[in-house]
Amino acid sequence: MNQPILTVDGLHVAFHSQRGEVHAVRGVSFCLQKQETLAIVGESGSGKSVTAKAIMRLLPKQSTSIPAGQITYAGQNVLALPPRELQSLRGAEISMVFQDPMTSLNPTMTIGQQLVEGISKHQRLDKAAAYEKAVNMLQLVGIPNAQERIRAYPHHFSGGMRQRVGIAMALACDPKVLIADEPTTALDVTVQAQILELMKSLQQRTGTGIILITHDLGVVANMAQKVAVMYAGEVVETGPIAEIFYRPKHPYTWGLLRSMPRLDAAGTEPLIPIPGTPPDLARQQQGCPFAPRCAHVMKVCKHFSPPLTEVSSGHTAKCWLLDQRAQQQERLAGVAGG
Amino acid sequence: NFGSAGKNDASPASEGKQGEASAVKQVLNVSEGAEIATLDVAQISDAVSSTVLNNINEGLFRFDDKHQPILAIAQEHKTSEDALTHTFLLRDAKWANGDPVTAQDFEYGWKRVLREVGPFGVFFEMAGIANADKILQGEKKPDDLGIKAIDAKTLEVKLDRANPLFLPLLPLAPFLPQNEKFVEKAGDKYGLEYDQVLANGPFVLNDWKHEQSWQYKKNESYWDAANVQLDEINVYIVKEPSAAVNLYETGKLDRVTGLTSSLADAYKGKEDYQKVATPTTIFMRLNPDVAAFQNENIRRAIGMAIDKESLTDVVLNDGSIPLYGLVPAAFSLSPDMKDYRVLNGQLNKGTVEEAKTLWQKGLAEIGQSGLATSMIVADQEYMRQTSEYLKAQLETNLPGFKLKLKTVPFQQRIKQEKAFEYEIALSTWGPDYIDPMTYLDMWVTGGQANRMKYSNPQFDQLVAQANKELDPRKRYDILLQLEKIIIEKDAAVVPLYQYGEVILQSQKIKGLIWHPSGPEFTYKWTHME
Amino acid sequence: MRTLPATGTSPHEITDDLFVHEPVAAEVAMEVAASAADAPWKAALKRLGKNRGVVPAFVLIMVITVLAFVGPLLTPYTYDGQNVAHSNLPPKISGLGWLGFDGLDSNGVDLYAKRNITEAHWFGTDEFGRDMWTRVWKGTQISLLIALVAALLDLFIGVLYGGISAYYGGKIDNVMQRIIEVLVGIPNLIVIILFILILEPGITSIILAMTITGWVGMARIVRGQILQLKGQEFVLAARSLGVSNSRIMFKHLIPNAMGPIIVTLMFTLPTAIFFEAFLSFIGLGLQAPLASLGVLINDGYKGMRLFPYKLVIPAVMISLIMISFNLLADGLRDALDPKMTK
Amino acid sequence: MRLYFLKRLGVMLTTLFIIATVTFFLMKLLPGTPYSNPDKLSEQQLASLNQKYGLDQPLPVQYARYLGNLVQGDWGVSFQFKGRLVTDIIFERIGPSVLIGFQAMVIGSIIGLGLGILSALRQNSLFDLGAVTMAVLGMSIPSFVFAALLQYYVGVKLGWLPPGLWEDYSYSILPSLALSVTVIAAVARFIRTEMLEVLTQDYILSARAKGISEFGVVWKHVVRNSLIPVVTMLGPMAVSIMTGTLVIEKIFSVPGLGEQFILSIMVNDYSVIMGITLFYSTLFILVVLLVDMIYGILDPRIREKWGEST
Amino acid sequence: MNNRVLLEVNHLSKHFQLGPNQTLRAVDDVSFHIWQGETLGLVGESGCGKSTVGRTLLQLYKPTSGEIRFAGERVSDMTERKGHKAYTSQMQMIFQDPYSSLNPRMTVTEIISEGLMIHRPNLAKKERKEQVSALLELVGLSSRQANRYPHEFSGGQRQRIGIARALAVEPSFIVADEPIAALDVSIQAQIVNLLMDLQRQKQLTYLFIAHDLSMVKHISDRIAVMYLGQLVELAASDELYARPLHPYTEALLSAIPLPDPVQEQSRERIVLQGEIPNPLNPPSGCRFHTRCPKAFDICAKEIPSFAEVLPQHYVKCHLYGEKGE
Ligand SMILES: Nc1ncnc2c1ncn2[C@@H]1O[C@H](COP(=O)(O)OP(=O)(O)OP(=O)(O)O)[C@@H](O)[C@H]1O
Ligand SMILES: Nc1ncnc2c1ncn2[C@@H]1O[C@H](COP(=O)(O)OP(=O)(O)OP(=O)(O)O)[C@@H](O)[C@H]1O
Ligand SMILES: [Mg+2]
Ligand SMILES: [Mg+2]
Repeated sequence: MNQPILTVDGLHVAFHSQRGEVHAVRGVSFCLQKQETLAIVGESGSGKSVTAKAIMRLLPKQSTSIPAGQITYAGQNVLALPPRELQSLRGAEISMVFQDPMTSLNPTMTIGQQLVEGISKHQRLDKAAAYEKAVNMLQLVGIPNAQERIRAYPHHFSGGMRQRVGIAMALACDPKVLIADEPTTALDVTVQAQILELMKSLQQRTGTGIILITHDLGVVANMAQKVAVMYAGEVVETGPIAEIFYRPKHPYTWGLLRSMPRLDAAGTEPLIPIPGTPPDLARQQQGCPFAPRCAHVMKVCKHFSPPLTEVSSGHTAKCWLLDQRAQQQERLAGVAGG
Repeated sequence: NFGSAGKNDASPASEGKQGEASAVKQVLNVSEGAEIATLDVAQISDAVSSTVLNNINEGLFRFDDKHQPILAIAQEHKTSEDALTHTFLLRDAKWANGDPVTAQDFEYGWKRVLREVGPFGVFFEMAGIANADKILQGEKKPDDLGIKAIDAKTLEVKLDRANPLFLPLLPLAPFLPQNEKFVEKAGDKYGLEYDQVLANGPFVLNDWKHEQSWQYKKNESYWDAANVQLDEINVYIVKEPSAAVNLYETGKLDRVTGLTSSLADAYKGKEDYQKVATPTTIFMRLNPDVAAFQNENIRRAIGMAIDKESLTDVVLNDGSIPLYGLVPAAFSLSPDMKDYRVLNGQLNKGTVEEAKTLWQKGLAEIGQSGLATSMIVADQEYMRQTSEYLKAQLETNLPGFKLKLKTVPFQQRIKQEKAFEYEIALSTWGPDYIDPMTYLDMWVTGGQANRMKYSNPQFDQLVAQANKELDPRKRYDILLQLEKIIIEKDAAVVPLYQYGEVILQSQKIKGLIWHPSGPEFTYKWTHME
Repeated sequence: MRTLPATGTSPHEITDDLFVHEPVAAEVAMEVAASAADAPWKAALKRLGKNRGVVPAFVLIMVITVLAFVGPLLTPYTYDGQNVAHSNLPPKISGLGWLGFDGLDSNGVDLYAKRNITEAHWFGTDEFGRDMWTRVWKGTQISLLIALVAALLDLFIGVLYGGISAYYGGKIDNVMQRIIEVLVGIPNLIVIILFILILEPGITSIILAMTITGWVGMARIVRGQILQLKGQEFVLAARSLGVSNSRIMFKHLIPNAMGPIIVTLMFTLPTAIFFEAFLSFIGLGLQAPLASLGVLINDGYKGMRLFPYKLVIPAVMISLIMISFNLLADGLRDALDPKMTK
Repeated sequence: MRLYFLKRLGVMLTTLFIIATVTFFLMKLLPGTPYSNPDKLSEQQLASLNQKYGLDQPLPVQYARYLGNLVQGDWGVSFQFKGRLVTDIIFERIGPSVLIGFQAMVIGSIIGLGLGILSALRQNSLFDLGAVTMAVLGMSIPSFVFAALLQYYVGVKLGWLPPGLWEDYSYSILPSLALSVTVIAAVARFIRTEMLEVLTQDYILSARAKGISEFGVVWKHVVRNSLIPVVTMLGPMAVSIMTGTLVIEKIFSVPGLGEQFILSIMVNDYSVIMGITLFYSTLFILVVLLVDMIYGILDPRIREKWGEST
Repeated sequence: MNNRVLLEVNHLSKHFQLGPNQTLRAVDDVSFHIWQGETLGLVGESGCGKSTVGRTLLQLYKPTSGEIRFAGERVSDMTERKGHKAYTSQMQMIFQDPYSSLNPRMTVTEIISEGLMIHRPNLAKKERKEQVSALLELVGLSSRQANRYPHEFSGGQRQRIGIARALAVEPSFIVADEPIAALDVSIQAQIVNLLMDLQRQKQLTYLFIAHDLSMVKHISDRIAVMYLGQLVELAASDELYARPLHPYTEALLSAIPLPDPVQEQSRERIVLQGEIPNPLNPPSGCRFHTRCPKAFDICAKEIPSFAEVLPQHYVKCHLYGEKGE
């Protein structure tokens, strides 16, 4: 189980826009094992979706560049694959659930056509069988009356239903790696639970590795073995799930965990957000990107990028607070508990 | 360079020697610019249709190569003393269905034209046939027309007045015989398809694809079939001269007409290049309601100020030739076989200097320093070119002359002319029959085609006289005089040019006869070499 | 990990003393916030400038427009001055002989020498001996004007009509589309002939004639686009904001249909230019001797065998104009589409 | 939806009625007479001809009579082709027009689609520039120039195809090619623009993510969603091309309807004008209907809007 | 919260005609009211008609039947009399889908200032710009991004643009259709705090549609639960969480994922059995009976009434009707 199926190494993505380069992803690295779920959480706009699209090689060629980094899937360099091989990879080996359920479905094709398309491309099935399979998938993701609704168009579906179609599409070919970009945001908890179960069972059956991008830490807790926390295009902390939940090391992770409402709480007191706004990715950043919002900011944070520090086995974080020189600061102990 | 395509060829009489050149296929391929409107004699009014009828049918007379009437179905023609009764003896001719051609066929045919209110019904009046005018007025019935079949082979025609034009009109379409049985059977469809006409002439119509082509085949039952050499004639409808030329180049056509300037120059000097002067005249009508145009000097100056040679040879360059008179060249021959134009010469021709003098004089007379006027022009290409040229010529050569051009659709031009809603009109006239009178009698006082209130009692009187004069020489003299009155003396009309055509004709074609009026071609004596 | 260039004020080394707590100063944050990016239209303009076809196209249009007015002044000839002695001379520009401006006719004869003409007509002459250079530029003036008018009609009537029809839909759409059908159904030529009877020829009549149906294609295209767009969520969102219908139309729908609108516009231009030529021919357009490019092409076409320059020069001119307009339009379309970066 | 189309059929008849009425009265305002040789006709001849054809009646009477006949399927007879049935004229002439028009549409659409798609996919490449230039030339140089060039070079110089006339199938090729130039230009331009728009949509990403081939993505997802403007434009274009085009028919001597129509108007051939107008309008309206239906096929969201509006 | 009813919905239905004889009853006979200054949470299975309710309230869909009263006035009368504009200045919506609800050709400034331009036309350009900046900061975006286009933002950022757009109008009532689903938790907190602050300051009223039940609980005063186009339960939020009556609510609550790996992996859920019913052809009787663990005979036959079982606690279930007891 310990061979990584997908590794991302030092990935850097820049968009050319009229305001100059937007460095949306700045040196992201992680690896995914077989049958493992890696959750990516983080600030919205921190580059999670862009990373996912980069793995699928779906970023628009004209307006993006990948100046550095490597993506390796099963020993192949994904970034250098010729189109034909890329096509046989996409959908079959690595598939993706898109974040936006409305615009990622073709408005002029029925749900069925869109499902069958992928299925018949990768599996040697005749039309009827592919159709059968599509209906099956829809049932699996909990679309009622799938036989009928397979002929519906995307705009006939509610947000959650569209999202499930997206999931069905991604799961249809039993991929080796599933990248799920906020797959359950539009789903109610019962359906969400059902979908998560489905993903898990697929994982059990085929050993799929899942990259789960989500904001719902409950879902993370349910699904993931590993978590990567992203902020402003960088992975600021990564580690096994228990480490992240119980022994987070990065101030941003602290902030995240703290800002959740708790069901058992009395309810009226306000939530505790992280103050400030995230940095503009179009600008060259100096120092730690989180520094302007960090309660524990130090002088060094503003001028130097913090190094990656291994806290424990598999648990790394990028923060000057982990530097020995900072550990001398007494304050730290006080905050880490919160 | 007068005359027709067939000008250099043998007369019908000398035609008779049949083909040592039997190796050559006797097939002629030509083009037409328009579809046959109809082959119903009672309805026709256009040249294409009358050409077809001229070749598949035959009346009492037909035109020879000099456009003179010669006996055809009539074997013999007798005239009474007073020249009012004409008796024709018919030869043994047959319709293509085997019926004999009888005097009754003529009687039925002529009366039918009037019954059907055919557009060419007026020809009967022109020919002076008894009661024709009253029938046209609605005062008498078509049955009262002065034609009577004495027996199957004898036809008697009565005239209202002795008429020198009677015979020259007889070869024209309205005077063709019609087979009653066939016509009645065809009903509404008569003349609309190739199998809905009945031939009695040199050819039969073998096929007719509307807007596309038609085909003649030699009529074996024609009385003079021995002298007909062509086996087949294919006529294709080609409306664009450049297309026709392209087809000529590929050998699909043996003769094409109407080459435009650029095409004409491209073939100049080649053997198959020919220029044909057609009898269509282009001239300016000057509305006398415009005060300045009542002044003779001004009218004359306008005529002289225009360099017609440059217009025809450089600007139009399509075969047109300058015209200094009403009657075009290569149209009518005097009894002494001299061309009318040659006899009357170039009337009212002058230099620009003369024009300027006259112009100043005229302006002084009417007390104006200049003249701003307008000209209506039909929306045809050559008309537009002509008018642009005229504008420049008049404005540069006549100081103070301002001409505004008003392009209008052809129908509108006619309408405005008739209603005198114009100052200058760029007009055209084509002949109805081959006689100078067709260009002259339109100018009689109150004449239907006058359209500019021209009135000269002397002129009117001479026209009346010519219409009675049976001595051809005397009559021709009057005709020559008439033109002089209107152009030289009164300077009433400003003739510009006569329309000409540049044609390409294969050297193989011999004996193709082209007529300036009525039917365009007679194929009877044509052959391929 | 990237190493970042250090700025003047920042320290060069990581020293121990840097590890002290120091919250971000408020004014720094303010400074960052103040430097906003370009206004959208400026950005669009910038993008326009970056498109590689746009600049040459723009320059070309400018040159042509300027020459259309200045060109006729560069020769001693007028557009209507006839000189039959100079008729049908091929183009001749001394020094540009190798480009075909050598005064030789299609048989290779130097007509200038043959006819002892010393002046050179740069674009040759027509059958009246009028100088083609002046005529072509004069014609360009007219045709540019016609193109402008056609474009305005398309934009004002076509876009509005199609937009309203599709946006309001239902009965209104139904009636408006039927009106279009009636307009298209009634033979244009009849109406134009009737115009000739009533109107003085000239620009006004041309515009009137183009107003009848010139904009129909645009209206239909816009309608098709808007029909597709109006069901989209952002339109609902605008409606829920209480955005007025006209604003929804102009701010939300039409900008999103810009691509096809621009292409349609580009089609209307040549159509209008040749429509004007047709009008001129039947008497409703500009009166001879004024000639537009369309008229020159129609005329030149007839002499194409022997005097190809009469066709080629105005045709090249119209093509140059159209190509520049199209490149410009494509650039504009891309610039207006925020998703097209580059 | 069926109701919708039934309703539209009813509306169509009303539209046709309006067109017929307006055209009829406008046409009667045209100067001149429907008789040939107007130059020569005397007043008195005119009067008797008018009487014969009922043109001396007051206009409303003429109109009522025309409509009455029309309802009974009698389209009248031609003046210029003395007595030939208008229906015969239309149906004889329409064949060639439809053939060359249809071929031009097919050739034009295929080549245009190809050019447009490729140039959209390679936006800003040299190929794109070339294709755009070609398309622009195609629309800015009138088709008669292409026609004349084709006729002369292919028809005469090379002699590959007949340069004119109308005999067997080969005669239809050059006119179709000449006509197709505009179609190519239009299709290429429209598909390119619209594709550029569609290519940026998210669902294209998700189609790619499924691993279907680039061809599949382009054909099934991009092109289809880009077709609305193309269809909008092609529909009426097909009608006008297939009902005949004056210049092309003239240049190649094709016995088509286009030339006929203009001629009829110039000579005031009333019944033919009305006949062709009605024929053309019917086709146009049907095609508009068809285009609307195709909108619905191309985009289900539009289709459902109809359901609501009924 | 005071005792004025701001919005009253009586027997509201919205049906979509999918085909000649296919009617989708997205919302079927729903009645509720919202007090001024209150937040009503609306939860339910995805596809059960929550968004449709919200959109119908805003008159974006024409209701099939039923009536909506806003501040005592019938909405249909109101829009007729004063026009849509007057109505929308009172009522706004945050759209569920942050992607397609933003015009791709407008910059963020344009999008947000549109509402300002319409409802506060007297605002000078500069003030408007400032307002936009303030709004952006309010939702946690930087005003530096104001001139960008939607496609340059991530999902969460777009969602915030949508929120800012709705807030710009300063309405008194907001339908928030899953306003925070796409946001990360820290920004969720920021936004929820913001919404609650605004509510306190300006007596704002919310219809808050969401899936995240912990957040719904946090923000709502009362919560309505929808199933297949109908309301099945309505109660104060604490009450509902403490004492869910409807079996569907119970199932829903048990499925809430907990942000704690240990707890989450060890907890028990009520797993709903059975086919999810077809909204085109909903089950007879109680619509939930096909999946209800507690269903009995009558459930398939009779439609339960929406009854107040406990004080201010409404439920539509036979378990609590006379027949069930
Ligand atoms: N086409 C683009 N042009 C310019 N910038 C872009 C573009 N697409 C994304 N970005 C920027 O890249 C950054 C990362 O976006 P991404 O979509 O990956 O965020 P995310 O982590 O998925 O956030 P969310 O959770 O909100 O979806 C954002 O700041 C966004 O503004
Ligand atoms: N425009 C429409 N046409 C047809 N059916 C529609 C339309 N909009 C929604 N529906 C249907 O109405 C039902 C309710 O949709 P709605 O969007 O209100 O659900 P929702 O509760 O908001 O779900 P979600 O939480 O997934 O967004 C669904 O079955 C959906 O398919
Ligand atoms: Mg994202
Ligand atoms: Mg929803």
